[in-house]
Amino acid sequence: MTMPGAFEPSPVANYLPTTAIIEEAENFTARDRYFRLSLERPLGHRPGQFVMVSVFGLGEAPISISNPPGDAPTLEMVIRNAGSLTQVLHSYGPGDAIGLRGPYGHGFDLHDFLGRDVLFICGGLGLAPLRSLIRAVIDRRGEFGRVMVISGCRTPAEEIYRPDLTAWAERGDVDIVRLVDNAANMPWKGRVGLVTEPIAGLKLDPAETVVAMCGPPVMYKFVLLELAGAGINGDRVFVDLERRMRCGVGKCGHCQINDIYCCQDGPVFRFSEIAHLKEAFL
Amino acid sequence: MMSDNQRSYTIEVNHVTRVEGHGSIRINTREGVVEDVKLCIVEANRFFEAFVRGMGPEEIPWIVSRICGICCVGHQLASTKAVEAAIGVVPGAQTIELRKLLNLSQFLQSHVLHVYFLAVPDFFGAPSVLPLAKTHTEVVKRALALKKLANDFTAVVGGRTLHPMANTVGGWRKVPDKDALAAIRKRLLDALPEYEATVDLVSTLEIPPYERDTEYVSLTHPDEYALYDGEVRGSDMDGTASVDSYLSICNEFTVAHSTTKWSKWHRDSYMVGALARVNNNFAQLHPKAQETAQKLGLRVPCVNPYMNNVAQVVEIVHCAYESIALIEKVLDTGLRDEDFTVTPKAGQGAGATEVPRGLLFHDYTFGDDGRCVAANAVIPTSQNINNIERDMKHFVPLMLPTMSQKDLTLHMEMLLRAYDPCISCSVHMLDVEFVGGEEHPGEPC
Amino acid sequence: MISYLADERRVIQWIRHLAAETPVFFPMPHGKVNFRFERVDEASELQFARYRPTIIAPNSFLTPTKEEIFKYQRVGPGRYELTPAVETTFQILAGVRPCDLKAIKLMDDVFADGERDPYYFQRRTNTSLIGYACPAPCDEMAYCESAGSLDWRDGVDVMLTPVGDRMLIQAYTERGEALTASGDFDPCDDPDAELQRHLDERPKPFGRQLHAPVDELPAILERHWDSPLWDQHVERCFSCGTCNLVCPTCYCFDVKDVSALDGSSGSRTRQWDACMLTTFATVAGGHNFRADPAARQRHRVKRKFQYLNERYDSGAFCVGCARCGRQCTTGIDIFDIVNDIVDHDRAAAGGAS
Amino acid sequence: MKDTEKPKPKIAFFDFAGCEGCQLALLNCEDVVLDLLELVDIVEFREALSEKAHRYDISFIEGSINREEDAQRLRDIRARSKYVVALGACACMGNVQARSNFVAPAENFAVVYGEEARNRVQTDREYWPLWAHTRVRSVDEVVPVDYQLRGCPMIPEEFLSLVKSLLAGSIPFFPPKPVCVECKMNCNECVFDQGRTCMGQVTYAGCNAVCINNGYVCDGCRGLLPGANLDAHRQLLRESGLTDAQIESRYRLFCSQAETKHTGQ
Repeated sequence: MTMPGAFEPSPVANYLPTTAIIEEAENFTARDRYFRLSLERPLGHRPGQFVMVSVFGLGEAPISISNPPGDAPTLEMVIRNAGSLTQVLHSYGPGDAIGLRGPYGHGFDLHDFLGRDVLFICGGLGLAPLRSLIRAVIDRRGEFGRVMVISGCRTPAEEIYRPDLTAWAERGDVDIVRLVDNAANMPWKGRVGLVTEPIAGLKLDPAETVVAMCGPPVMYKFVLLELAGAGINGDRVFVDLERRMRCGVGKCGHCQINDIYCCQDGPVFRFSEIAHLKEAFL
Repeated sequence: MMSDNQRSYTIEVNHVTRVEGHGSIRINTREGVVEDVKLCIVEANRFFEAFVRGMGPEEIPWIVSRICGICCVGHQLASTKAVEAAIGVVPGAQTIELRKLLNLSQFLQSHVLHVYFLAVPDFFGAPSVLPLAKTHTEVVKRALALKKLANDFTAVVGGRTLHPMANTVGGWRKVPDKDALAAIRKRLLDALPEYEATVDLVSTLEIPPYERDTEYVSLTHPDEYALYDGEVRGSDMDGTASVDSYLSICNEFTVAHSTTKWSKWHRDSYMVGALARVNNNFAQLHPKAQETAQKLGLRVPCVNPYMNNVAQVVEIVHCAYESIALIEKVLDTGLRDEDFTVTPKAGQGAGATEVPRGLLFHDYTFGDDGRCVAANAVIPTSQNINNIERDMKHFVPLMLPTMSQKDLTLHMEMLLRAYDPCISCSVHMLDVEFVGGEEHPGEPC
Repeated sequence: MISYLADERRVIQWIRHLAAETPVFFPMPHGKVNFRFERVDEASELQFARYRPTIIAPNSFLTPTKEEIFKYQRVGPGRYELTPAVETTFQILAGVRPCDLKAIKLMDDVFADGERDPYYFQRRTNTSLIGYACPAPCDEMAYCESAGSLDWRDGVDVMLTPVGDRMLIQAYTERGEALTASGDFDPCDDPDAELQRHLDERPKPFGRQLHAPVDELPAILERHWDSPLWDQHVERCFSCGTCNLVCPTCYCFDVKDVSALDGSSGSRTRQWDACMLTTFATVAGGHNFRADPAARQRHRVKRKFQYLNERYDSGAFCVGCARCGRQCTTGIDIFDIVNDIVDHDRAAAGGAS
Repeated sequence: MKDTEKPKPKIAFFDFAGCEGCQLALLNCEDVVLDLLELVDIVEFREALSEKAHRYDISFIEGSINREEDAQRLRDIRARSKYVVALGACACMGNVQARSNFVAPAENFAVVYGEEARNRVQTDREYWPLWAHTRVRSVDEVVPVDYQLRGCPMIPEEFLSLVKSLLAGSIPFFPPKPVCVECKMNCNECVFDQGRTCMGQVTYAGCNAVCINNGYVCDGCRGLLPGANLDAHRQLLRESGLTDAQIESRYRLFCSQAETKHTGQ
């Protein structure tokens, strides 16, 4: 019996990673390693998007893209040693190959920031995805108002992208606040405290400021409270959320928060659009 | 210069390798005279006979299977039979055939493991099977293939290879898949040349020529080469003894200088295992197995304990042909799920089965609440220990004048391994000592 | 659409005939009280009268519990060759009840969302559905009518509808027409009348009834985020995931690689996961977004009655098959949870007015 | 995807009180044994070889620790090992023999060796080894354990996945979920639907529900799942007709150590 419409193998393209070679790798901290990879063609990504990184035999993990969008066939990222796959990636160096697919998700839209004062709030590894946007903003510095970066981490030893932070501070047209929760007897020239603390001192103009933030789950609630206190409306706050993602394309269900898929609908959201989702913030 | 054998020395082999469980050999010689020979069981106690008290009938075989990984099927079958005897359950014909298959698969697995992995390296002068993987690749590959076949056989019949769960008191929880069973039969047929190659390999080994007559004890059955069932027969007797009388067969007795119970029947000691079975029931072996015995120079009665390895190979051939025939029979009859329920009640019963290492007895008593109140297991190795000691006491003085300490050590280890002792099973052996008559001078080990 | 009439015996003959050429899966008794879809062979006992939703829903034939998505093979330093899995076996699922038919339709929506999932659709394309309209609730647990799936027939190739002691056979697709052509059935001139008879013969109400219409549930559930009921309904929960795994509209999966010992080759697989399992929402750093079983239960319930219908605009994602309540060892039933919430909502509204 | 050559890791197996079935289960991985030997050096494996070494990358410990001399030997192994893996239920949780912890050692000796042996223990030094038995302990009660391969017997696939992970420089991970997950994926009828009782709801998965697949029930040989809802499980067993004594007996079949571990019984 021949069956109408049957026996046609579908073209299977998704979920297949391509291979990219590591050009540069460097330990930023004891548990965060920086990678720069060369690609066959530019990623064509937006800041805030992510890629699925593969190690054959171990699986995949979602990793934020750190480099700004553009024509360079390059991918920069910072990978935290926090699991079986990332532990192995930490042993990789120049010349080693890894699998990639993506970019995935909705990132930041630069149009939301153009002409405004821009405040970046980064907690720990949260600087990794935000660096993509910060670099994009600085590249077009003249098209924005004030540009402010609050970057916090637990101890001085855990700061990532230190040369970038230094270089941005030296420009003179970007306000950089670097702080740690605890200097722990280590040399530290920045401030000590939580990322919420400098917000009041920035004397933000609520009508002009747009905020982009990314950090550990525990950070959001307190920052959002502080921003509300500074009069900043939820529709001017963009949050980059972390969830467990297994497929990256809105199928596997792991990153679901209410009716949204973090991977597909996010990971960047306008706060006012998800403020009602109680599971989005702790 | 004094020759090696004139000096006084102690041979100590701690944690004898390539045996199941932990045992040590200690031999003291003084000026060429053996002062004592001692085998220490250094296995820690696990108290199976104590802690199974309180368990229900169906739990017993499932748990006592854990006495020994390598003999798990044997412990399961003997204990299942004992429990059934205690509470008056009679399994159906299909169940008995499946149990026989399970037992055959274990013989194939255990004998292949013992011959290839534990015994053969001695003959090749290799410390283990691993170096043989480089020097005798086909031998090792064949060993692995035959072992895998036997393991898959156990898994198809019993549900899995180790501690299988399909057999239980009264019946089979899930009957084997007929296609899978047919596939095993085909693989066994295809493997016949490999079993033949095993025979050829063993025919090249030089078996030490020592002989010492002893009593050989095994099950015996009027209709078949007794492996799963039968009455008990000693080579010194006419007729048979019932399994229920096992206590007066093992005659476990305490010796002043040892905490273990020793076994003896019609003489000072007896031997169980492949050699005992082949000696007692040679005529019932499959013709191909009888041919194999002839080819390997095993003529019954054979009184060389090192020939136990050869007897194992004879049984490998027997079990292979027997399995093929029995699977055929089972498939022809067809397998069906049986309905069976087991009602716990009071009673006592013993059960015995042949396991690769010899005769195994289990005995359980259940109280009015249907829970176990007393348990006993007499394992092949504990029955053999007395005989091993007597072999050593006999052979060491014979070898001492001509052998270096090193060779003597190796030969004693080989002798022990020839018995394929399973010390893991030592449910109630402790500090077994082989002493040359008087109070021995050694430390407890 | 072509319609026929035949008695059940003839229909079963026809299914056997199909099974001789093509793998056909049909719900058959399994164990003491359960059913599962099993491949039809000569020995299979086919009947429609006795039925209880199968342990696992037929969606396992479209998204297997574990499936390979591609193989990889190292071909040089850092170079890998990938071979995607292609599944082209044609299969027929027969005797599929309306609840499961609706679930398959919902899965079509899920896997077409965003990037269309090729693995799902290659199986879906190669699967024919022969549905069976239930003349009576399969047992006292079913609430398919209340969940809005009882009369579902979208997506079937052939629908079998019992009418009296005969069966109305309707081919809805070209493929269904090809399948039924071999049936040697009597043509049916007025299928609508037969359908009406079927409806008239059916008990009313049909099975258990939710205490509120499913389209009101999203709003009701939204009002009870912090309800103590969530805690009450997990007191006996093992977080074992059974409710997810037996659910025809649960589709979450995990991705795993299975490699050869030396890592040079292997395959990437995906296998079913379950949001009731403790670590489902744990991220790499160790934070668990739903560590509390009550939060996981709330997520599951809202997913079936609120989140996914909002996302896919499809009506409830619960099809009322009641598998989750039936298979739960401690009898936690999503039907009871929802009704409890509805009752509390009504009581609160009553108290306020 | 890294292609650098590393020296072969040294792997050792040590057995304590147990049936040695877990080592046998490894020998039963006939398909991969030779491949494994290409990738690692097995330096101690008493059941199959006589070789020895002094430092180990991965030490697999089989069996429970029943005597102080065993504990000492284990501490010595730990000191010489990079990773220590508890191999099988005896090493992970004491297994069936931990049930003997509920009874005084002297009484156990009396049952197994007779009253006379028990009485002579106090006067005859030949019997002193009897005193050596302290209580049945899991490996992690004596030394830190890096990974556990659960089950009676252990599951060869888990062993291989652990070895693969460690060879790849990764962290082995065995998801904490109950046996029900695997049982359902095998489309088994729930044991409770068959009128029997099961430990699967509270037992660490990884066995692919092999016992239920083969017509039996789960007895919990892989140990209790951390955080399992034991109250609900006991209640379920009660509702299924088991008495409290039967429920205890059920838990004590394989998981008795969970009860005695921290009470020092």
